[in-house]
Amino acid sequence: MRTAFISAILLILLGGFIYLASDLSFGNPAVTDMDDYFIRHGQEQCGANNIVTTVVFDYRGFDTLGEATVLFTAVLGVGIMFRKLRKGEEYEND
Amino acid sequence: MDVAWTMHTGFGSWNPALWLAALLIALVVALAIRALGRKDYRKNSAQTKPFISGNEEPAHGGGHIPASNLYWGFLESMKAYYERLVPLHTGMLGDYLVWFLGVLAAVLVIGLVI
Amino acid sequence: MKMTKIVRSTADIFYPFCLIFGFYVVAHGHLTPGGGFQGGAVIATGAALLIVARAYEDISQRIRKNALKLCESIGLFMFLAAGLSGLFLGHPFFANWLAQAGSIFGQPVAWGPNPGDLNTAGLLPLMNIAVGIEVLGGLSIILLYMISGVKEKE
Amino acid sequence: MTISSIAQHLPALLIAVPLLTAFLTPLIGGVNRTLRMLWVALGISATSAIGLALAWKVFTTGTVLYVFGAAAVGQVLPMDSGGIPIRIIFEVDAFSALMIVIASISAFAITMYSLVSESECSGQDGFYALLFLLVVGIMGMVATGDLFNFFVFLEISSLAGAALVAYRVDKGVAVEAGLKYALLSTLGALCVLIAIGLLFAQYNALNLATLASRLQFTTLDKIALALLIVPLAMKCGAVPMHFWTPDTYATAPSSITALLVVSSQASLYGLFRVLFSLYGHLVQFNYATFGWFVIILGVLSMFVGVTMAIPQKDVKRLMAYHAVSQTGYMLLGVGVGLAVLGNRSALNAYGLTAMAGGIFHIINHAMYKGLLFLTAGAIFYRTGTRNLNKLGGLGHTMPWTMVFFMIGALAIAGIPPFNGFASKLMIYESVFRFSPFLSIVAMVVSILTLASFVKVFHSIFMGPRREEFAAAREVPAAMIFGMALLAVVVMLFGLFPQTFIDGMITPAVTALVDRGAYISAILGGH
Amino acid sequence: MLSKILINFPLIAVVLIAMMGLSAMVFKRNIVKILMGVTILESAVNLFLVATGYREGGIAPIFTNAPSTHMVLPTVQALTLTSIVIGVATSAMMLSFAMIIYKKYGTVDVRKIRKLKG
Repeated sequence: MRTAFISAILLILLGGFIYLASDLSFGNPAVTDMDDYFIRHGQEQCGANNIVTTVVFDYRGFDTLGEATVLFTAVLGVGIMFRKLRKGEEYEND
Repeated sequence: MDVAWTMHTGFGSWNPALWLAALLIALVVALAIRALGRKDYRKNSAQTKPFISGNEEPAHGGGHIPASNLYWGFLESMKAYYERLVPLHTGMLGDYLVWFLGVLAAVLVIGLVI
Repeated sequence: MKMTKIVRSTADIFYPFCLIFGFYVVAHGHLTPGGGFQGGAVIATGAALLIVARAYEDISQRIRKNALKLCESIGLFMFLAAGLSGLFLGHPFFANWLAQAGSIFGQPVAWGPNPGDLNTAGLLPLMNIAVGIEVLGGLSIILLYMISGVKEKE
Repeated sequence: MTISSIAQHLPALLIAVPLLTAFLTPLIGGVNRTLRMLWVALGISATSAIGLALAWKVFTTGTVLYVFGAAAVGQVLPMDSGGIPIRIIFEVDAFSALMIVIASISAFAITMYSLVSESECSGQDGFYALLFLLVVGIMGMVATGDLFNFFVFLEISSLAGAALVAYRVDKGVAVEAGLKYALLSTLGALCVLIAIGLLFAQYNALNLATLASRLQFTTLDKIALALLIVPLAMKCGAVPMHFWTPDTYATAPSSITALLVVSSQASLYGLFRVLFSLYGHLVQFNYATFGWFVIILGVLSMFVGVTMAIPQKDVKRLMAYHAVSQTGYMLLGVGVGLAVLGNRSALNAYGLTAMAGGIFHIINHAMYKGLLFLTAGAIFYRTGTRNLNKLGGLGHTMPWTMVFFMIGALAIAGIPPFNGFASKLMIYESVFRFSPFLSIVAMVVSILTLASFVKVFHSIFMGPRREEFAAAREVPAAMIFGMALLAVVVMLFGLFPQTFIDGMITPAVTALVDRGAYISAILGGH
Repeated sequence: MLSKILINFPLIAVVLIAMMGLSAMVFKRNIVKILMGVTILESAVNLFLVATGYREGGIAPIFTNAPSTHMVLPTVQALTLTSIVIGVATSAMMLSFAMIIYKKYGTVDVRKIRKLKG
């Protein structure tokens, strides 16, 4: 019963994904004005040959700050997971 | 009345100040009625003992009902509902994911069909 | 548990090359494929190499957690400071005010293919280095934490 | 930096200051703990001050734009870009400012509270750093005008929240809740990312206003809409995707639970932003369908939440189910507004009032539910248990906590003159015009809420003194301060509702409904 | 339709990988396998993001000794970089959660990790 239910859900999602994959046209994006701007002006504005680095650190540098913050968050999370717990710090959930 | 005190919901209006005033008046009336009472009773005599229709007063603190006994009647009357609802909350991770994906699939169908 | 001598000596030989390649990827992030994250990941791979090759005890002596924590916080702080530095000069947050300035990393570049010059791109190399420091610290310390958790379970 | 330049860079500082505090907390905490407490207090004070100043600026001078890394702060459209924004832009309009006010007040009170309440636990450097990262995530989610940036901040808040939920390991139970929260958040964030990829592949833009102006509502856009609204509805704890909510809220430290409420409301903000600013006012957009979708989610959340709350024995789990049920009110109010969005007369007749009620309920709920969770934390801090059957008789020893709990309980039950009543009254009266049945359900839910809080109050504070809690005293002053701040806000919103509605709520509703203004703020006249 | 599928082959691969990840998440009972499913789904999403930016015959958007200036879209590559790092961080934290749960409960079976329910 449960398996049939889950399979139905997955089939619906599969149908949606298949439609998604067949409706998009791979190889020729519809609109490219923003990226054309990056390719045309990124090198002059930032002086970097690598346009991806230009986008990552200059045009969308704020996202990169958030991304580094996510890594920092994960490190802190792992750190407090493996810390040494004091006696009686843990609450016995009943 | 000052606009800061009156809230207009577009259909009626609600004024906390009036409500507080009503509370205050009720309090004053209650105190007045209490002041009318007699003062000439004797302390710690039979007049001040609680009268529970002749029964003994229960032991101090015996009257505290634990939480799970409160609303026993409500839970009993809605037993059928709770017997269906509570088992849905299996703490299983897979079920959480299935519910999420199920709602996603339902919304996909609704959004694409309608 | 300890690996055999072959594995350990091979790891010791490859470790510096991992570091050098990682630093190369970080430093040339604005010219060639790569950048701070990729280079930092490569450097952390060197640390992972040591961790799988040796026992946890002598790793924990050779690589100290506090140093890596310091690396991470300092790298992030440098990144944020590079972003904030524009504010004090009247530019917005994350403004690349060093590019085309003629000063350090400020060589102007014309549009079109060119052999590439390290002394360009303003704040980008600095941000790459900062992120590289942060990522090498972060990924290696995650590995160290996990293996320490495994050890103390036994 | 002069005052004027600070005022100019407020949106950037709103993110940069808590980030800086979080990055340096592990280093400073290594020095000694008094210094760390001072540093944390300083950081949260600065963050809240910046947030309130930014909100004040928005409410007085209108939408604030901030372009990251442009030649000038206000240079939204570069000269040579052909009229498209190419950088990340913060677009803080009245609705965002409202959420920023909520986050600032709650974060300040909660941090002051947690300075004492978590003082016995180990690993506090990580705790405070993660607390600030959660604040960063919330602020960024509500302030950004860029879809991918929204995703990044969503991930920050999810990860920081999950780590904080698991902070007290509690023999693995808290970690179990944290794993559930992290896994569901990751799945939802991946769905959001697929939607972002779909929209980018068609319109080559990530800015919300640009996307909204280019949207054609093709079938792919419908799929993207589904992939956007379902994860955000899950993150704000709507039935039937609410299962993570009680687990997470019950096991997290109480101060964190109060902040998780705000973060789930930030995803509620994202849901409304997508539905109104991104997809609303499209010709082909089927308002009734999605409006009823939101309404049904809301009604289900209200009823299932409150009925599941009544039999609970864990006080924080009970309050968590009430959080689900209160989220239903917001969904109901705004859903009614969405359902009649196409019909101007009905919108002006009752739709706007319903939306105002729902949005007013967001800030009210953040305040009183935060207050209730803080009181629960105070009780746990003194007695060491959350089991309602074991508690009792604390009214004798913890009078201030009892008073604050009473304020919060009366507010959440919608008893005048507290703030819950004001927003619920608006929701009842306007929803009744839309469909009387929904309004009656809302009133019944409110009655059941009052009933279950009467039970909680009776079992915690009433009754004679218990000898096992003879040592329980009133909590320290910092925790009292944190609770008192929220209680004062609850009283203020209850006593002067119209002032706040005129000042904050109506502009927020206007900003949410007026999609053209949101677009033209970025792209100029359209 | 068939030619469309042949043209969109990377997207079809995205669909297959995503379904693999989803079915692993909902059918497996082992937490580590569920986390594997999440990681597979993440890689599918990353592939999808990169595939949306491909231009017919375009080269990598790097000007160093570039043969031409007909380049693929750089933005999606930046987004993919961000999402890869986010995925690494997420899976690292969830795996450490799984380790702690195994240490405390002694099992990784989701049917036994349900102390929070009702």
